[in-house]
Amino acid sequence: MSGCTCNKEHRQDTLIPQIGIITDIRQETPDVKTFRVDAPGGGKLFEHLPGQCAMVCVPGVSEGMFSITSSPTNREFQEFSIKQCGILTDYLHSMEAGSEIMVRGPYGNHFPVETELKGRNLLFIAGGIGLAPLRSVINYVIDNRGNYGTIDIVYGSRSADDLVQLKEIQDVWMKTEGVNVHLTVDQEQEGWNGNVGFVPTYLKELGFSNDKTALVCGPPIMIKFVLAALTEMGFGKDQVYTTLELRMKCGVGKCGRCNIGSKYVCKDGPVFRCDEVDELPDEY
Amino acid sequence: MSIEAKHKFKPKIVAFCCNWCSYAGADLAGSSRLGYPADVKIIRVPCSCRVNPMFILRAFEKGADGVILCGCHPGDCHYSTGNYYARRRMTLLFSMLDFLGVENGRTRVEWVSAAEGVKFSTTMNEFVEKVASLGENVRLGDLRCRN
Amino acid sequence: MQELVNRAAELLADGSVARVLGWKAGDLPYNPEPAYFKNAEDLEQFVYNGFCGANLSKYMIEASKQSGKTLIFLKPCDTYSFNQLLKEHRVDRDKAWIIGVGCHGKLDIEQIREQGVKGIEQVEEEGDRLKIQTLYGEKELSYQSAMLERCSVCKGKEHKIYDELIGESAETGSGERFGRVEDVEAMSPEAKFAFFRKELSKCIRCNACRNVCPACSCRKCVFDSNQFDSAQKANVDSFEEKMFHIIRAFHVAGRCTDCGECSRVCPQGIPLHLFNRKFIKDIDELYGAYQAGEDTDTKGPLTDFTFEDAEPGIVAERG
Amino acid sequence: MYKIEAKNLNALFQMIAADQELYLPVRSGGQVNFAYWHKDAEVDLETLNSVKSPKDAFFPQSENLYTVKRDAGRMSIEPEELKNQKFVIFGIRPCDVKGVEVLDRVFLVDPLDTYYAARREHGTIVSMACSEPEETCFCKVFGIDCGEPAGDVAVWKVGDEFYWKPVTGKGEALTAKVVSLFDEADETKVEAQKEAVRKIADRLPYSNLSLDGWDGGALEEKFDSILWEELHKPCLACGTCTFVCPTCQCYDIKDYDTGSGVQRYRCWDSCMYSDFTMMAHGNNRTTQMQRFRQRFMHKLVYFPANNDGMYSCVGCGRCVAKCPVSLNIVKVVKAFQDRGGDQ
Repeated sequence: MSGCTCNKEHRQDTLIPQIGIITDIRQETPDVKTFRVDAPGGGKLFEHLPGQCAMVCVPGVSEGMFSITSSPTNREFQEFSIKQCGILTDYLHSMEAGSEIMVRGPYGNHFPVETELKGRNLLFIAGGIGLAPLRSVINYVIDNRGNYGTIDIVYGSRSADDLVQLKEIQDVWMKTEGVNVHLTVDQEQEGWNGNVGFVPTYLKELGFSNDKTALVCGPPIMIKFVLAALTEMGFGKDQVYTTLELRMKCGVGKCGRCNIGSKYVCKDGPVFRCDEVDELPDEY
Repeated sequence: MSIEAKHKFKPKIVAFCCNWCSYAGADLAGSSRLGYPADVKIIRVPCSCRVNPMFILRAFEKGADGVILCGCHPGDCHYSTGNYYARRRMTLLFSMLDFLGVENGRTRVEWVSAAEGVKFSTTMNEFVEKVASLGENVRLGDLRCRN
Repeated sequence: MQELVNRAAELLADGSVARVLGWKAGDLPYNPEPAYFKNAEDLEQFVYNGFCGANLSKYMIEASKQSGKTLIFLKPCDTYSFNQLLKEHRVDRDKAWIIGVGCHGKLDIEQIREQGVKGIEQVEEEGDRLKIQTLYGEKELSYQSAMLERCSVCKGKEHKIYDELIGESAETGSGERFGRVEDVEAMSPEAKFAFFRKELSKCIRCNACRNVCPACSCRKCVFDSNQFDSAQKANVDSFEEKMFHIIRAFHVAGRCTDCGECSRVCPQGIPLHLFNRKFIKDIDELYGAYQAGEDTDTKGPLTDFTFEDAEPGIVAERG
Repeated sequence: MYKIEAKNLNALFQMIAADQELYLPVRSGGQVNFAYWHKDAEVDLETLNSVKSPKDAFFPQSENLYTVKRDAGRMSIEPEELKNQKFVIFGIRPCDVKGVEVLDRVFLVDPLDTYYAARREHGTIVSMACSEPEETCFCKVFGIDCGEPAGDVAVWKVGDEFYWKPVTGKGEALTAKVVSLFDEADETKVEAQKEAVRKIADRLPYSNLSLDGWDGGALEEKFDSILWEELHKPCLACGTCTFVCPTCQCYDIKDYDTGSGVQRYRCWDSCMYSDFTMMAHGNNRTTQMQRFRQRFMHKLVYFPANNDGMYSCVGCGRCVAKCPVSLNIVKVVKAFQDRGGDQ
């Protein structure tokens, strides 16, 4: 029908990706690489908010939801820190700078950096690749330093070699005023003179006061024990934010995969406050 | 299809060749300068028995007009008995394809030893001719692959 | 039926078995479901009638992993499936207490509906007649006309494996097992192609045929594996539906007991047994008569060979 | 209201199909499914329910989303053309019309699914009232009147006559095109038929099913019930119930390499499949019990929670008729009804 306008709008269907260029690949750890993605003409593919995700697709391989690890305050490009653990990520790890990929998004909600978190003291707790979504917030907060109180970052990993974004942690975060970084690794290791022990244990040793808001991300088992530790330290459920991860395909709450209770993690998440998580059925 | 067009039709053939015999047979055919049509694409397999029925179907799916499997003569399998199993499997598979209405000239099994360069060449020529006479494979391919 | 319930209750009571695997009455006259029964109270819902067509042997795979014995009711043709699973070490004989139940052929609700019966309220089996009360009046059908296709080619009333037998069986076979296969074989390639195109284009890839099949007991099916290109999930093109059904039939060739569950469960009524019977017929003709599930120790035809086997060229030769 | 004699239906179909696609119940290979009309098609308006629901017309089992081509090392994305031709879907039953309404709640909410929206925009629904409901029907439970279908045009079959009533603007437009084949009619016979079918609906075995306690707020109580563990036992984990269902809308997005490009298509998927929620780091629903529970919880609790209490089940009875092991939503609801959630 000639009068039909839908084909024009159609180009904007949220399921259709844009082409992006991988302009840089950084090997963070033996199994994590950070991919810098630019729009073909330079600049960012889209704007996002801290904690949001995007679908990264390799045609003929698969597509997967990854959190955007760069901060929205980065005006030039977006980054994804990706751990090699499946078919798609294997392929991504074999790619070289200059290659094209497809990206669609941004999807989901974000950490409430401009509302609930504003003016608060923040406690970031991350394990392993769990730093990826939090890094976006941390850099956002650092770039808008005046809007937030004290910042504590507790970050742990299996070994010193598995700490993601170590360079940025040491060169930027540690040097920013009012930011305290606490690193820990799971096991003793030569050349490591920092703390040794699991994140939840270390957290309790550090003993933070409950005048903070905690943002937690890491493997499910870590989150579980961190939440217990935080409760013990007097944190209320509404003072803790975390992210959920479920299988996603569409990204817009229609394909049904990430449905949990009446929520869709891709649309209503991935960021949930812990009292919201408690209302969900135990299926994540 | 007109007779003229039929003459012009060049079938795409996939040949699964056992590493220990037919693949060497193809080599010998080549080095002896015995010709076989360039439309025959050889896929080397460790044994004729390695060929899963899905391989054959996949070849058709992606646009092959004929699929041939070449292995060691019965009794000569590098792994003793592989080709005996392959023989049963392929017989049943080809029979099923025939049952579904796929022309039985599009599938074939031939035993070709490493010394039989001539046989390899004549087999391929014959097979290509046979498939060419059947025309394009329209019954067992994915339409999406046809452009 | 009461005899089955009594015996099951007895075996549960004396601890010989930990659970009973049978059929539970449904909420309509024709929809009993496979179920586990743990005590005499549960057994009140036990039912065994013409609609208990479901072959329970595949449930024994899971039951074999549980502690204690499971009492399982098998009809004569189900015992073939059980034997085959036993041969493939998928079920544990020591975990099963098999009661062979009598069978006079099982009913197919689709066959009943096909005969114009709508709004079924009640079904009574009276000898070789079916009396059906419906919202739109009473209907009477012959039992035989409402039977599952597989019962028309019954393998016989003999149970191939059991601990005890309860009830009488009757052979219901009157049809030619390979009749339909031969009909198709006699068609021209064009007609064969058109026939299967029509049948297979109905396929919705629900996987019911695969999931109900006692021979399809792989932990991970190749059609679910994202490692290969085979998990296409939908029949986007006519190729895919052929691929799925040929490969599925091939994977069970020589192991398929012809229990007919695939055709029974197909929501689109595709005669899936034709594929399996085609393979069985070829195997019988080329490699000697073989009935999967007849016993638990003979080698399957596709894991065996002879030096004199027919060459694949025979397919073209017999024309 | 208009009427047309059954023997003139073919002329009607021909006239509708002259300038647009016509999609209606067609018998092929012994089964009735919605298919495009052509002059040799065996139209079957007697069979109550098609095997597959008519949701394909708006949400096909598989559809291409876009194609990625690579040319000289550069990728390009060609979105699939949207439906841009008008079509009519004829003979949808009242329950299935409601099913489309459920799908609308999924695909037409922000962000709009343009593929679905284009089909909805171009499709005219001609619904058909039921005259002989079956024992598997329970649309009444969801407040659907099988004598009074929604849609753009409503049709009633009374004896050898079909009564035609345009309901919406779209319906009026279609009626204008074909009105030359119709006679004017009054509603007396239709009203009588409606009364008759409502009486039958009251007598259906499932019509007294109670959905008390099933709503958006019932999450915890239902989710934690021990009944699921028992109810799911016979489930084969096939996708029959989800694929014949008029409201199941879960889909998968997959790639197909054609050799000259990659087609990304979406196809129906089923929450009953073990790989539905499988991802690289694991699976959050590892047992069939969880997957089984998901389907019913979604239809009777999660969906109503997000959609003002609307259930995503319309009582068409397809799962009742087609489940290989006779499991279905009715048995689930009844089990909770009879035995309470926590027994």
